[in-house]
Amino acid sequence: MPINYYLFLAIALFSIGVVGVLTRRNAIIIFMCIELMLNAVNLLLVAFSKMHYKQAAAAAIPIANPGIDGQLFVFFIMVVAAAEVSVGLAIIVMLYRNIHSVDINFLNRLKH
Amino acid sequence: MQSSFQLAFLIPLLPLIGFLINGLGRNQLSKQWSGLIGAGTIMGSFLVSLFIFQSVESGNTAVVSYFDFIRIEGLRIPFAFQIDALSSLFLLIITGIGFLIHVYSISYMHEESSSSFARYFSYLNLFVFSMLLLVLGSNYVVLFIGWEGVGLCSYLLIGFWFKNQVYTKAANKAFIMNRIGDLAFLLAIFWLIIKTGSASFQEVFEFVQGNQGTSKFTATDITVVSLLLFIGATGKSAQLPLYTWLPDAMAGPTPVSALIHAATMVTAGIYMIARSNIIYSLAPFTLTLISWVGLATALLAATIALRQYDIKKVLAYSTVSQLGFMFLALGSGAYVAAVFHVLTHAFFKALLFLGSGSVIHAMGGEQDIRKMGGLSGKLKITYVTFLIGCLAIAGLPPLSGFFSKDAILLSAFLHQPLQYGIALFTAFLTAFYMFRLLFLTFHGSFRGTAEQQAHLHESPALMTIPLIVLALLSVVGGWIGIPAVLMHEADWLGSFLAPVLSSSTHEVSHATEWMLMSLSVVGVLLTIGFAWFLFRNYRERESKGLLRFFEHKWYVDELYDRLIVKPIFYLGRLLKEWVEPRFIDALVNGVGKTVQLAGRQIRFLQSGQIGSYVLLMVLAMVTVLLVQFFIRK
Amino acid sequence: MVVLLLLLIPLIGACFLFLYKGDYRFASNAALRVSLASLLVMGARLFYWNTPEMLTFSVPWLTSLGSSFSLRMDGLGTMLSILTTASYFLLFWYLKDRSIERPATFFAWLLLAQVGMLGVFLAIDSLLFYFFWELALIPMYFLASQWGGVRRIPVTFKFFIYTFLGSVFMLIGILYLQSKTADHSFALESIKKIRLSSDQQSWLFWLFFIAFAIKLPVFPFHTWQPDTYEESPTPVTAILSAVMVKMGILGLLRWLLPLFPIASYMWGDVVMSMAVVGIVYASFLAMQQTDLKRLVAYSSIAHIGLMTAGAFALNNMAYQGLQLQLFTHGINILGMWILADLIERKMGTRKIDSLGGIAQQSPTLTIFFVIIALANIALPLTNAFVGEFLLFNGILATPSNYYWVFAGVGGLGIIFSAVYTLKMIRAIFYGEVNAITQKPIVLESHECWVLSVIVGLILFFGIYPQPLLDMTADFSKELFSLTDITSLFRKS
Amino acid sequence: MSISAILFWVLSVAALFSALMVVTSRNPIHSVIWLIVTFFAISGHYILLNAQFLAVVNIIVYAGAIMVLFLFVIMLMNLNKESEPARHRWLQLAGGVSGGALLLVLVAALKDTELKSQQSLMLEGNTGLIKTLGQELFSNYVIPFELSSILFLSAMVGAVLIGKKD
Amino acid sequence: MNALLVSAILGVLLMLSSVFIKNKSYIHTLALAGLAGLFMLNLAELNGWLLFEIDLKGMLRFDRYALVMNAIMLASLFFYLLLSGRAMEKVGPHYADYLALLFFICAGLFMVTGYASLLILFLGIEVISIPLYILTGSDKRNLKSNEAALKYFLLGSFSTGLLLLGIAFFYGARGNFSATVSVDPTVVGSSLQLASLLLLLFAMSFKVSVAPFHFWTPDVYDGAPTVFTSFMATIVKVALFAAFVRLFEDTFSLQFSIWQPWVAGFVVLTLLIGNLTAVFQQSVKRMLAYSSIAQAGFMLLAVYAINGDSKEGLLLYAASYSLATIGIFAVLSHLQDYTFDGFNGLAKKQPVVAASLAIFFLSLAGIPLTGGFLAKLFMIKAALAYQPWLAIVAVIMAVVSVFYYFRVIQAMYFRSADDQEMMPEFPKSFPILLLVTALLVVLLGIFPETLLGLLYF
Repeated sequence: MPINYYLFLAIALFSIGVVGVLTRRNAIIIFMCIELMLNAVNLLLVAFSKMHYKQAAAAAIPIANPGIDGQLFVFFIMVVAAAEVSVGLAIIVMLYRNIHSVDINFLNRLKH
Repeated sequence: MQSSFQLAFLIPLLPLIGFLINGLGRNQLSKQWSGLIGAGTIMGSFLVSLFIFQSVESGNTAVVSYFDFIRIEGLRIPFAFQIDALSSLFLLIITGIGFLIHVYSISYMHEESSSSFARYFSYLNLFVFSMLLLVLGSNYVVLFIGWEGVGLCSYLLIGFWFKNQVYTKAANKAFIMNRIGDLAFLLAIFWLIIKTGSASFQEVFEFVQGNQGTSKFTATDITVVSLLLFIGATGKSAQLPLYTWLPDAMAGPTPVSALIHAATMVTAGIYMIARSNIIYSLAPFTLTLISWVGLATALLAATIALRQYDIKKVLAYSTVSQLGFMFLALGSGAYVAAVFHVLTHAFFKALLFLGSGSVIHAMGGEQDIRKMGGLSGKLKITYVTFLIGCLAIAGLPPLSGFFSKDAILLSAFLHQPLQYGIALFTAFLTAFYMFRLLFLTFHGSFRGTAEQQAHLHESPALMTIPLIVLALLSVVGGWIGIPAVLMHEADWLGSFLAPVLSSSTHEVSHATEWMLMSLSVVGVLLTIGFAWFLFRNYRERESKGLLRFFEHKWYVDELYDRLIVKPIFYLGRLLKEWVEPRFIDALVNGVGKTVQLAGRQIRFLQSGQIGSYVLLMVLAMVTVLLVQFFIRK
Repeated sequence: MVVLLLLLIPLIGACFLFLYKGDYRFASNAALRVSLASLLVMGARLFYWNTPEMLTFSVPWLTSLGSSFSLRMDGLGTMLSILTTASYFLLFWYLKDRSIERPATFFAWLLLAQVGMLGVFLAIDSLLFYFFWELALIPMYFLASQWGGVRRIPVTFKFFIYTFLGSVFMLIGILYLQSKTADHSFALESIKKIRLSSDQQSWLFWLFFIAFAIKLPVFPFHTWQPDTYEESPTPVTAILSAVMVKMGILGLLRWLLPLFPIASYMWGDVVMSMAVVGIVYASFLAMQQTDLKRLVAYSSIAHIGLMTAGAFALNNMAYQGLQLQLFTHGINILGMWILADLIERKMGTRKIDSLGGIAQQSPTLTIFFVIIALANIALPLTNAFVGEFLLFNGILATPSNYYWVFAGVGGLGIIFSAVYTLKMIRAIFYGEVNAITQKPIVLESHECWVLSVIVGLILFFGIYPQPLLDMTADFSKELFSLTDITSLFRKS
Repeated sequence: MSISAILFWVLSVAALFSALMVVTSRNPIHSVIWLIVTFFAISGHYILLNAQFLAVVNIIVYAGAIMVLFLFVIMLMNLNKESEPARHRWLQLAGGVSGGALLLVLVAALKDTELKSQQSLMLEGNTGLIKTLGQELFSNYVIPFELSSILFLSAMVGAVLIGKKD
Repeated sequence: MNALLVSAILGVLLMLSSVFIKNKSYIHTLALAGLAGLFMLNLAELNGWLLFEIDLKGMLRFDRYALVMNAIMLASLFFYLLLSGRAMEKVGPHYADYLALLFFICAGLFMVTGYASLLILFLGIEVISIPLYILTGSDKRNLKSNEAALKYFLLGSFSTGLLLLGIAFFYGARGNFSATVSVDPTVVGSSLQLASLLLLLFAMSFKVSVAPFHFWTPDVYDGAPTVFTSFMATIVKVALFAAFVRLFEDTFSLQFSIWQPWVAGFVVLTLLIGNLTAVFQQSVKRMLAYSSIAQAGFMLLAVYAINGDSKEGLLLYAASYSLATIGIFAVLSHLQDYTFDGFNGLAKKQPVVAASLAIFFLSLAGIPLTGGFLAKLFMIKAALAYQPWLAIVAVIMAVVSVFYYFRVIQAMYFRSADDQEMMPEFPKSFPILLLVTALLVVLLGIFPETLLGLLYF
C-alpha cells in the first residue's frame, strides 16, 4: 500500500483523538482518546518501518534488520503507555474519591 | 607701572575686611566699633583712591593683574584691575560719598541693636567692595562680579528690616529685575568671548576696532552685543522697562537709598556703557535706541514724581528720571556728559536722600509729605542743604546740576532737536516736583501729629556734617566741567576723560549755546515760581484724570503684574496641577498601569479548564503549521 | 592602587557594618572613619600618589565575556571621586549626632552606594561600568524605601523601575558595542576603535541616552525625581542629588559623547531642547512648590538641565564648565539638603508656608542658608558661578543653528532660579515668627563645622576655581578632540 | 484490487468508524468497547504489515490489559450510564473544528511529501517477527530496555503511593 | 552514565529503605549522601573516570556539556534536598517513596541531557513525567493537588502524543531515531521533516512551559505541594531545556532558518504572558509559577540563538535560576500565608532569611552581581547576534519582572507584619543553609568562570 494511505489514516486517527480530548468532559474518556492518539502513532511507525524495510531491500548494500527501529519504538510506546495508564487511572481514582466525579469541568479551583 | 597702583588691591580689600570683621563679629562688636570699622575702612579706601587718582591725573594708567580667575584652553580671564581716568573717577565718587554715608549711618542707625548695626555696616562695606570691583575690573567678568555683588547687597539692604514682608518683597523684586538685565549682560559677555576670545576691555576693544564689519565681527555682532549690554544696563540703572524696582527699593534704610539707589549702584549701567563706548560708537542704531529709552524713562519718571507723597519715592522717581537723562546723554554720544552727570547727581542726590533721612529721623519715621510742612524752622541745616540740593538738581547756575544737565541738553540738541525739546520739558518737570517736595516738606504749616511736632529736632552732627559736605560738593562739583562758552579751557573733566571716552566732535556756536542755557534757566525759574504758587500752602485735593494716572505710576506695576507676573504664576500652576501630574507623570504611570491592565486581561486565558487549554494549544499548532506550510514556504 | 583602595575602603566598611549591629554612636563613628579614610586616600592621590600606576588598576575578570576589572582615574574621575568622598565625609560628619533606626544597616547601605558610585566614576570597562551603575542603585532603593516617608514604597519603587528600565537599554547598547569590537572586549579603548555608521550611532545613542536621561533626570524623564527626593530620608536625598545624578553626566561625558560624536551632534538639538525646556519647566514648578524638599528637587532638575545642555554644546568651554559644575553643584546641593534637614528636624515641618521669621531666632543658620542658596543660583564669587558661566558660554558657542535659542531659553533659568530661591528664603526666614518658628535653631558644633566647610568650599572655589579647572583640562581637551564637529566632518 | 488492498480498506474504515464512535458515544462503556474495536482494527493492520509481534502485543496489552483496566475503573465509579453532560455546544463545535483543522492542515501539508510514491511492504519481511525483534531488543536496544525498568519501578511506586488509602 | 545508573540504584535503595529505616532523618541523610556520591561520580566522569564500561550503542552521549549540566542539576538537587528535604514530610507519610521517585526522576534527567536517540529522549521525558504526575498529586487530601495532578497528567499525555507523532514523522523521513545526525532537509522527506520539526517544537515547548503551550504550568505549579513545585520548576525544567537545546542544535541545526522565527515568536509570547500575568498575582506561589514561565522565555533564547554564548548562558541560567528558585520555594514551604502579605516584616524577624531571599529575587530579576544577571546577559548577548528587537523585548520584560519580584522584597523589608503569630519558624540550620545558597548565587554572578571553566577543562 502507498505510504500516504497509512499516513493519512494515522493522522485521521490522531485527529479524532484530539477532537475527543477537545470535546469530552469525562477524564477517563479523554484519557482514552489520548491512547487513541498514541495508537495512531504506533500504526504510522509500523507503516514507516515497513516502508524503510522495502527501501533497504531495494538498496544495493543490505543492512541488518532494516526498519526494525520503528517496531521497537512501538514496543516502547506500549510499555510507556502501560505505565502511564496505571498512574493515570490511579490519579483519576484518587480524584474520584475526593470529589465523586471525573468531570473535568469541575476542575476549576486553579485558574487565572 | 606707577608704584601707587600696586596699592590698588587695597581699595576693594579694605571694605572687604570691614565686611568680614563686622559680619563675623557682629555679636561681639559694640556699635562704636562697628561704625568705626565700617567707616574707617572706606576712609582708607578713599585715601588710596585719592593717591591713585593723583597718579592717573598725571597721565598714568595700568592694568594690574593678580591671578587667573578662569584659565582654560582658549580662554583666559584674569582677575585684574584697570586703573585709568574713568575708574579712578568712579573710585573717588564711591569711596568719597560712601564714606560720608557711612558716617551719616552711624548716627542714623543708632537705634538698631548692636548685632544688626554691625550687620548693616557689613552689608554696606560689602556693597562698597562690590562697587569698587565693578569699576576696577579690567574685563567684563570682573565687572560682572561686582555688578552682581552690588545687586546682592542692594537686595540685602532693601530687605534689611526683614521682619516686614513688604520690604523683603521689594528686595526680591529688585534682585529679580536686576537679574533680567544680568542675563542680557551675561549673554553679551558670552558673545564677546566667543567672537573675540577674550573678555578684557583692552583686547575686546582692539579686536572690535580691528575687525569691525569683517566676518570675524560683523555689524550684527556689534548690534547684538551693544543691545544686550544695554539691556543689562537698563536693569541695573532702572530704565524702561526694568525701572520699577527702584522706587520700591526705598524700603531700605535711607542712607542705603542715598548710597546705592542714588549715588553709585544705579550708575553702574552708565559706567558700563561708557566703558564700552568703543563698541557703542560703532552701533548707531543702539545709540538711538538708548537715547529714546533714556528720554522716555526720564519723562515717565518725572511725571510720576509729580504726584508722589512719600518723600523717598519722589526722590526715587527723580533718580530714575535723572538716570534717564544720563542715558539720553549716552545715546547722544556724549559719554563725558553722562559721566559728568553721574558725578554731580551723586552729590546732590546723596544730599537730598540724606536730607530726607534727616527729615524722616526728625519726624520719627514718617515719610508722607502730606503730614509734614513748615519744618524749615526746626531743621535749619537740613533745610538749607536740602534747598541747595533742590537748586542743584533743578539745574540753576552755578550749582553743579546746571553744568552737567546743560551738557546733556546740549548734546541732545545736537543729536536730535525733538529730544532736546522733551528733555527740556522734563527738566522743568524736575524743578517742579523737586520744589513741590521742598515746599510741602519745609514750608507752610505743620500737618503732622502733635507728638511728632514735639519730637521735631535737628539731627546730630554726625548726620549734618555729611549733609554740609555734600551740599558744598553740590555747589562746586559742577565746576570741573564748565563749558568753553562760559570759561575757556575749564572743561577739566572732558580732557581728563578724553583718553577713555570718545567725545562727539560736533561744535556749536556760542550763541546757540547761550540761548539754550538761558532757555533752561528761565524755564526752571518760572517753574519754581509756579511750584511756589501751588504748594506754598498745601491743601489736600483729589487727583483727577492725568494726575491720577501719574499718582498711580501709570499703572505700570499693575500692567507688569497682569502681563508677566500673573501669567507666569498661572502657567506654573497649570504645569504643577495639570501638565506634571496628568500628562508627564500620567504617561509614566500609564505604562505601569497598562502592564497591570494587560496582566489582568491576559490572565483570563488561564481559565482553569483543560478543554480550553487544549483548544488554545491546538489552535496555536494549527496556526503555526498553516503559516509554515502555506504562507512562509 | 588608589582606585582600588577607594573602592575597598567603603566596601569593607559596609560589610563590617552589615554584620555588626552597633548603636547609633558606634555606627556613625565607624562610618565617619571610613569616609575619612576615603577622603584621606583621595587627598593623598591629589598630592603624592599620582603616578599612572597608582591611578589605574586592571585584573582579568569575566574573561569569557571579554570583560576585565579595569579602573582608571582621569581628570573627570578625580573630580567626581573628590566630590564623592568629600560629600560622604561631610554628610557623615553632619549625621554624627542623630537617631536613626537600625543605624548600622543605614550606614552600611550608604557606604555600599559609595562603592557603586565610585565604581561608575572610575570604570573603563563598559560591563564593569554597568555593574557599578546598578550596584549604586540598589542601596539607594533600600535606603529610600526603608527609612523614607509615608509614600516611600510606591515612590521609590517607581524610581527603581524607571532607572532600571533606562539602564537595561544601555546594557543592550553595551552588548552590541562589544560584539562590534575587534577583540570582543568591553574595554572603553576597544570600543572607541569601532567605526560606527551614523545610523548605528543614532540608535546606540538613544539606547545610552535614555539610561542617562532617566538617571539625571532630564525633562521629560524626571517625574520620579521630586517624589523620590521628597520621600527619601534627607541624608539619602543628599547623596542622591549631590553624587548620584553625576553618574548620568559622567555617562554622557565618558561614554556617550566620545563614542557617538556624530549622533551626539545630530541629536544635539533634540537633547538641548529637552534640556532647556526642562530648565524652564522645572523652574516654573519650583516656583509653585510649598514643600522645601520638593522645591530643592525641582531646582535640581533645572540645574541638571543646564548641565545636560552643556554636555551637548560639544566644545571645550562647556566641558570644562560642566565638570567644574559637577563638583560645585554637588557641594552646594549637599549644603541645601543639610539645611533642609536641619529645618525639618528642628521645626518639625518643611512646609514653606508654615515657616517664617527664622532669621530672627537663628541668624547663623540664616547666613549659611543664604550663602548656600545664593551659590545655588550661581552668584559670582560663589563656586557655581564659574561653572555656569563657562556652561552658558559653551552653550552659546554650540555648533547647532539654534545656539541663541538654547542660550536664551536656558538663560531664563538664571532669572527663574533667583525667583524661586528668593521666594523660598523670604518665606522661610523673613517675616514675623510664628508658633512653629518661635524656638531658635541651635546648631551643634559639628553641624556648624560642616556648614562652614561647605561655605568655605563655596567661597574658595568661587574665587579661585583654577585648581579644579586644571584638574579636568586634559580630559576636556581629549573629549573635545573626539567630539569636535568641524574636525569630525572633515574626516568623513 | 488485491486481497490485501481490500483488507486494508476494510480495516481502515473500521478503525476510523470505531474511533469516531469512541469520541461520540455518550456512554463511557460504549466508548471503551469501541476503542477495543479500534485496537483490533489496528492490530489487523499490523498483521497486514507482517508485524506479528506487535499485533499480538497490541491485542494482549492494549485491548486486553489496558482496556480492561479502563472498563474496571469505569465500572468502579459507576459511570456506566450516559451520565456525562454535554459540553457547551460551541465548545464542542470549536473542538471539532479545530481538530478537523489539524487534520486538514497535516494532510494538506504532507500529501505531497517526497515519500508519497513509497510503498509499505505488506505480508512479507521478517522484521516483525519475535525472534528478530528479540535479538535486536537485547543487543542494540538493551539500554532503553533497561532504562524502561526505571519507568515501571516509578509507575509502581507511584500507583501504590497514590492508590493507597492512608 | 555513572550517575544515571547509580541514581536508579539509589532510587531502588530508598524505595526499600522505608522498610528498614524508620527514622526519617536517617533516610534524609542517606539521600543526601547518595546525592553527594552522585555528584562526585559525575565529576569523575567529567574527568574521564567511568564506573562501568558500557557500550552505549549510540543511544546516549555524555559529552562535557551534558555532564556539566548534570553537575549543575545535582548540585541544585543537593541544595534542594538540604533546604526542602524535610518539608516533604509534611506532604504525606511516604517520605522514602518521594525520595525514591526523585532519584528515578534524576535518572530521567540524565537521560534527557545525554540522549543521542529520540527514543531515549522519549523515555527520559516519560521517566521524568510519570513520577512527577504522582508527586503533583501526592497531597492526596488536598483537592488542589488532585486537580493539578489530573491536569498535569492529561495535558502531559496529550503532549506526549504530539511528541510521538513528531518522532514518527521524523522516523518516516530519516529511517532512524538518531538525534546526533543532522540530515540535509532538502534531500529527503522535507515536508515530513518539517512537520516533525514543528511537532517536536510544540512538544518540547510544552514540556518547558513555553507559551502558547504553557497553560498547564501555573495550575500545576500552584496545585502541587510546594516542595515538589520547587523541584519541577527548577531542575526538571533546566534538564528539559538542555534537551531542547540539544535537539535543535544537533538534530535540526540545518533547518535553523525555519524554526528560528518561530522560536523568536514563542520567546516574545512567553515573555509577555509570563511577565504580564505574574504582575497581577496575589499568591507568591502562583506568581512564581508565572515567573517560571517568564524565565523559560529567557532560557528559550538559548534555543533561539544556538551559539557558544547561549549554551554557556544556559548553564549559568540553570545554576542561578535553580538555586534561587529552590531557595525561595524552601522559604515559601515554611510559610502559612502564600500571599505577598505573608512576607511582611520578615526582615526584622529573620534578617538572614530575608537577606537571602532578597538575593534570590534580585537574581531572578537580573540585577548585577548575581548569577541571574550574567545568565540574562549571556542570553541577551546571544539574541543580539540575530535580532536587536528581540533583545529589547527581553530586557523590557526583565524590567516588568521587577514589578512582581520586588513586591516580595518590599513586603519583607519595607512593611511590618500585622500579625506576629503568623511569622514562620525555621529550623536552626535553615537560615545558614539558605545564606550559603544565596552566596553561591552571588558567586555565580561574580566568578562565573569557575562554572563555565568546567566546560573547557
